Amino acid sequence: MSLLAVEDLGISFGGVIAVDGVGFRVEPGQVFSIIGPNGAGKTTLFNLVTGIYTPHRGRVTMAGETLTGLAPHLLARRGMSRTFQNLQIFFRMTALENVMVGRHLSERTSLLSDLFGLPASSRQNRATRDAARVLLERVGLGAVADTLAGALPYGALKRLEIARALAAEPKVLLLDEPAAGCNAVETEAIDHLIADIAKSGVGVVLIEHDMKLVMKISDRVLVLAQGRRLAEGPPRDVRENPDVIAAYLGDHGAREADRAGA
Amino acid sequence: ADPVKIGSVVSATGPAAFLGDPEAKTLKLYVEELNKKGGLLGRPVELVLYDDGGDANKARTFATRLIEDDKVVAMVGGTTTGTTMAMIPVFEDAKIPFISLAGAIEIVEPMRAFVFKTPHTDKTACQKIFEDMKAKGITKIGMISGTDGFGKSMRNQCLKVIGEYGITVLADENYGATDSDMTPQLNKIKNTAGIQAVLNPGFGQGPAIVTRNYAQLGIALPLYESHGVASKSYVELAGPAAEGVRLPAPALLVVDKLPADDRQKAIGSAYKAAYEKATGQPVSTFGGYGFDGIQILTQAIARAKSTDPQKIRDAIEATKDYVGVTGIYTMSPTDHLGLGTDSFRMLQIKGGDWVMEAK
Amino acid sequence: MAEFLQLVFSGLTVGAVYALVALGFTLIYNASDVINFAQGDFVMIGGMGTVFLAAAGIALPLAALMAIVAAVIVGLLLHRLAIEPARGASPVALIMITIGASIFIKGVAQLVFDKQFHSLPAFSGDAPIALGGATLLPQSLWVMGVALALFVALYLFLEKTLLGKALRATAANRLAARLVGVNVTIILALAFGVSAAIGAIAGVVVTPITLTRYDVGTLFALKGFAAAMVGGMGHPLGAVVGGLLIGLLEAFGAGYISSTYKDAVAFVVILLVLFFLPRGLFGGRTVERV
Amino acid sequence: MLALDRLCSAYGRIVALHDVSLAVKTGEIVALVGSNGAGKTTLLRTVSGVQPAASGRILFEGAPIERLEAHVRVARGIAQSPEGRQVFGPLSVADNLALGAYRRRSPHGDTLARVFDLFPVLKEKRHIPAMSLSGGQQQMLAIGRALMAAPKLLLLDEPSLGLAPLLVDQILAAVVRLKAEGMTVLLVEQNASAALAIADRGYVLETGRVVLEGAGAALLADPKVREAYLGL
Amino acid sequence: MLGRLLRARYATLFLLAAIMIAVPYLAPSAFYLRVAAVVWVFALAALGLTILMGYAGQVSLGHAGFLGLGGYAVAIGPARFGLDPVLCLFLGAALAGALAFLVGRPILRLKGYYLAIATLGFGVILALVFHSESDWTGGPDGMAVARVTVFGTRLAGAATWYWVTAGALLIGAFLALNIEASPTGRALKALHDSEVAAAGAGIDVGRKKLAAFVIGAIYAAFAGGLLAAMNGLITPDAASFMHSIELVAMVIIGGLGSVLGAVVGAAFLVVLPQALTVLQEYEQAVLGLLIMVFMIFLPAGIVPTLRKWLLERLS
Ligand SMILES: Nc1ncnc2c1ncn2[C@@H]1O[C@H](COP(=O)(O)OP(=O)(O)OP(=O)(O)O)[C@@H](O)[C@H]1O
Ligand SMILES: Nc1ncnc2c1ncn2[C@@H]1O[C@H](COP(=O)(O)OP(=O)(O)OP(=O)(O)O)[C@@H](O)[C@H]1O
Ligand SMILES: [Mg+2]
Ligand SMILES: [Mg+2]
Repeated sequence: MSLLAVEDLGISFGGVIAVDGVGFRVEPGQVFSIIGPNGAGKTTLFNLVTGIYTPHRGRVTMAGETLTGLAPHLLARRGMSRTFQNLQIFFRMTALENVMVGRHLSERTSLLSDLFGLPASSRQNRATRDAARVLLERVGLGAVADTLAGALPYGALKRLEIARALAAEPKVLLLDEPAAGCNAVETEAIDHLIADIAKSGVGVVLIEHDMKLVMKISDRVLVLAQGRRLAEGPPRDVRENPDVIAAYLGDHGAREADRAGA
Repeated sequence: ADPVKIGSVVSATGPAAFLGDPEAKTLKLYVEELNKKGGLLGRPVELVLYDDGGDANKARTFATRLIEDDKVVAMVGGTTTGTTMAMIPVFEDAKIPFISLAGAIEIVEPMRAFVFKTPHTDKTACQKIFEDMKAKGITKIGMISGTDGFGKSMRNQCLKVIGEYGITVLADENYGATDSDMTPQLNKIKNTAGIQAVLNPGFGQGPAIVTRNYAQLGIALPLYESHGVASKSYVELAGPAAEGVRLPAPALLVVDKLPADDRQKAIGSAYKAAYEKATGQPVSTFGGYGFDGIQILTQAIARAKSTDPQKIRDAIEATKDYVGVTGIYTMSPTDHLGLGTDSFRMLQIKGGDWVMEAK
Repeated sequence: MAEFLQLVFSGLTVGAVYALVALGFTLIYNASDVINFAQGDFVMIGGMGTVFLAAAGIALPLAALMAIVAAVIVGLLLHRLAIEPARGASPVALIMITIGASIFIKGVAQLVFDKQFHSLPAFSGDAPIALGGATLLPQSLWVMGVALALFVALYLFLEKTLLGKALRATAANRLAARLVGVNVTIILALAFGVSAAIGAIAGVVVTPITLTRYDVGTLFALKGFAAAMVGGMGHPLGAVVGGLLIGLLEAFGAGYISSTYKDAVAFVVILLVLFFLPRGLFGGRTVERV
Repeated sequence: MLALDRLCSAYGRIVALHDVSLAVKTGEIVALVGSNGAGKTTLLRTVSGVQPAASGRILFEGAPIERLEAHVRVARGIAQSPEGRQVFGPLSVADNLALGAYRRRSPHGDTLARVFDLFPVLKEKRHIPAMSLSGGQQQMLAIGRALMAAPKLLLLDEPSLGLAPLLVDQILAAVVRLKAEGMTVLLVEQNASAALAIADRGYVLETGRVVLEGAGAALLADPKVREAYLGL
Repeated sequence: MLGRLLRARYATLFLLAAIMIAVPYLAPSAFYLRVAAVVWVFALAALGLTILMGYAGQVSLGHAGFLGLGGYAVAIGPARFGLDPVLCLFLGAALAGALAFLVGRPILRLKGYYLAIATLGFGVILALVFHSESDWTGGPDGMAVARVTVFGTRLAGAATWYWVTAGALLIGAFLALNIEASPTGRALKALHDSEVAAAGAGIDVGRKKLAAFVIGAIYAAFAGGLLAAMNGLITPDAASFMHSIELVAMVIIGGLGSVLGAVVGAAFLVVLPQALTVLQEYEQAVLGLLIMVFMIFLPAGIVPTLRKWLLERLS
């Protein structure tokens, strides 16, 4: 029984089949990457897994429990967290508050306690704040904790989303292009972060176009093209697959991938 | 000398503005005139006038303001029944006389020590109309009423007294105060068999549209309107469709056509002339309510020779045979209005003008 | 059958009035995502302006034209003096400004004009047209015709011209609009000017039916807003269909259900429509991407 | 072609650019690199006129433009593909591209054909709303839209963001081709090695200040750059 | 010091209490107490909207409907069922909460202007019922409310109502401030910015919105009940569309999402018409103008803009 098992998922939009019978499995502590050309259906696949779209066919199970069609907040409760390719930041809040929202699931106060400002709520607030601060430090944003999220540069927002997703203490973490907008050095930091997360037993699903990152930290790679599986396997196999090179990597990408994997 | 402070809260804006606006203008006009003539009791008169916009809560606040802050000795105002009802407790508690300009009978029934009113009640209007119908042998009618306070209250009053005249209502329809098409309702009335006449309690633009739609549908029955449309603007708005419409109204509308010996002729003509000169707008009976209110009040103060509210109240209650533009008033400890059905004239619209029916 | 037809005529007449007001909302919404609460007041300016200019002895068509121009000037001033200085404010703040503007226009209108109801003569007389046992006023045809013409013009402008696309682009993403060279200020001024014109034209053609007063704008805004929303905000077709739908619902509500609750009937249906189509009849069903 | 002279720019009280001076000569590709929050985006926004300059001058073709409205600068020939793509979501792909040429008086059929050539997927999806494109497709659209203006100076803010490796190569190749045709390009890239490889010159920005400048190849070889930005 | 105060959670509460204590000393007559009491009542209703609109970002253009419901509960309960008016105040609030709970689910699925029109329609229907069911509500001219007695003393006079409404507002503000700084408040603000991300963090977006809607309705109904009891009368236009707009205007002018803002906004729209009466017929025009001017120069609302300005001056 895998941590996350996706079977035969499919959806189409107005006649265009965006995802067409895709399946994969992720085990605890594993980094599972999904790559593929733009428009291959990677983000859509995430949206199907996390309950934002309802699949036309297929099944999602986590530790044996079928989750297909469950609302996103219910999936979150079962241990699934994600980041978004199109940033979904709470722009009116500070960086710290963004992460505090991520702690929602571990907050244990009732509406009444919140209304009357009972000590339980204040205690909860303090606990949440402390936990959030630790997470911000972990993604390297400790210095901007009290900055309004709207004023942060793009690269910082990407990391802020990771911190927020981590705050929910997920079992499965889905990252959609976490390194986009980061330079090589910053990417390396993210690389360590992801490795670290996986090491703690979380199953990480990663969408990324940065081949150095993908090849370096993935345990398995799934290649999508036009909504379908083009290849799947360990990074080495994938980067040498001529179909993948032709459809996705190109010469330059293949070289990068090689360098990283070496 | 200290001015005599008279308060007023009217709905000079908002949905009842075309009632409140002439009221406000009339009050200002007559206080000015009074001051030109030397004021009251040798003191100037100051009118403290507020606009409640038709909002009952605001009216209530202004009422408090008149009493607590402006310290008026009496009040003439309250354009709608709703705002009047909101203000009554304030004046009753403070024991300051309040002459209301609103229509409904609940204002003076049950009696309240300090509350009076000048407009005819809708009940009187109903009675006048039903008398006319009865005389014409009409026994089955259709009704279409506005859902505003005026229309609704008059409808209820009419239904209360209608039995006394042996008339029955076969169709009872409504329209919203701001509707712009009443053909669906009128069409229903048209299709109800046996109806001999239609009555439309309502004020504002609604009756004008009812009248037009009535003509559009080609309904050939007599149409009765209420005193709520007794102004020139109704005739203009309804246009040729208003031809033949009958309604009860104060003599003011036909003051030019009154016989020379009519007691209301002189005062009516004078008010009409003064109002039209000062405002450039045709006189309406609504301003007339304000005129009678301020006249009754100032005359009462003069008779009381005092600005003590209690004495003013007593003097208002003692108003006897005051000839006003709305009618001839005689108040008493059991009647804080003092008008009878005879103050209404039955009018008909002919050639775009009011024509008096033989009394 | 005749009764049914009469209700249809009534519904279409009133509906066309709502549709005209709703069309006025479209442009400003498309350019700025703002609902202009003063839209109904443009309608009032069109109607009242014509009434008073005509009363001053100006020939009716010229009076109407002048009133429309006056409304356009008011619209442009509203943009220049109130919307433009608040550049960068949130839509909520801008909407509040239009509410303030609406109160202001009414306040000035009651001084410039008066507080009485007024009417205009029907363009083609008052003789009702009999059709299948029901009757229809010629002015209703004018209202429907003008609504149709404005709909077509607006549709072509928004969908087929580059300027129209620039207008929609401004609301979709103001930053990007500036980056492709759209003069956002001019676009907004255009939207306000043309919206005012549409409102005023509506005012001229509906006044013979609905009558007008300094404060009728509130009601027009309310009904027009409902029409625009049930149709799907920003779509000219939605505005027209929404307007007619509400008009028909009110007529059938009054005719068959209860004249007291006809507004409630209309709103219940609006709520039902939105329950199934959360972005109105023509609001599109594209899934929001994340 | 473009010269910034002691340019400062601020968000409220946060100063994002301090006395930045740089120059882009006609027909050059100039790359701008720097870490998150260095002020690269702010610089491009200020040049385009969607972010006011607090002080300093911006000269374009010798004339000061820092007081001009954004749309006038576009008319003069400055187009930008902004960070975060900023497509017109509810408008179709075709309309997005048409609006890219909003300030052009001349017909632009050829440019459109070239954009479709570069990004065939846009042609395929030209009738659907831009918001239903995938992230990378939207990025292509943003670049395509900027190209539609046929600008003299093209500002690209992280054009490779979210693009598949194959396409990154294509885009960079296209930039080189555009240069060959006479276009001037100011390129902001996180993929510094690729950007510097095609750039004639480059500037390194750090917390709102220019800390290094030089020929592309020279910067690529600079040990500081290699360590701080290339991770080598 | 001042900066700390500006950021402290209950600073608003102390400021409000100080003003409430000061007003009776400064007021030249009972009229000022009446105006202040009206401000407190509307501020209470506006606070409900602050939670719904300011925190959760969900517009309601039908909020006055709940205000009316509270008012009619206090009118109808004693008159038709012989219930105690104070009990009816709470019953009205409970009723409004229950109604909000029932209609909230389907309505709150809508977004932005679609939500606005749906709530507007809901408010219009409520107002229509108050207007038309004369046998219950007294029809368009409204209905008298029985005088309220608490422990044998009759609540009458501006001063008494001043303190009653002030107390209610303080409690309302206390609760609203608590919510804001709590996990619930964070969840509401989060879904305001991104429902997808909020759901991704495990927040049950639909339920949280519903909670805000119900709380907002209870605030409004409570305010409506107080208003009716204070005036001794309730009319259907208390529930009108115009009053809904007015409530929204209070929240926006004062500052969306700010508790003090709701009070300042209510004061703005209640006091201004009183102050402008000297202008007579120019009153309306000037009121409109002032609303525009304030929104142009303080687009984030009076309180947040001034607060930010003060904080910047201090640092
Ligand atoms: N709207 C804003 N309000 C306040 N500060 C801002 C705003 N936008 C950017 N900043 C600040 O300006 C500085 C420069 O930001 P900018 O976006 O230009 O950086 P960048 O170099 O483009 O970064 P990235 O590589 O992440 O895109 C940062 O410190 C950022 O926090
Ligand atoms: N809501 C939608 N409506 C219509 N088409 C959609 C929708 N969502 C996705 N698509 C289409 O489905 C395809 C897959 O999109 P998706 O965002 O999953 O791609 P992706 O693999 O994440 O690409 P990228 O690497 O560019 O982010 C695209 O062609 C896109 O246009
Ligand atoms: Mg994607
Ligand atoms: Mg940037």
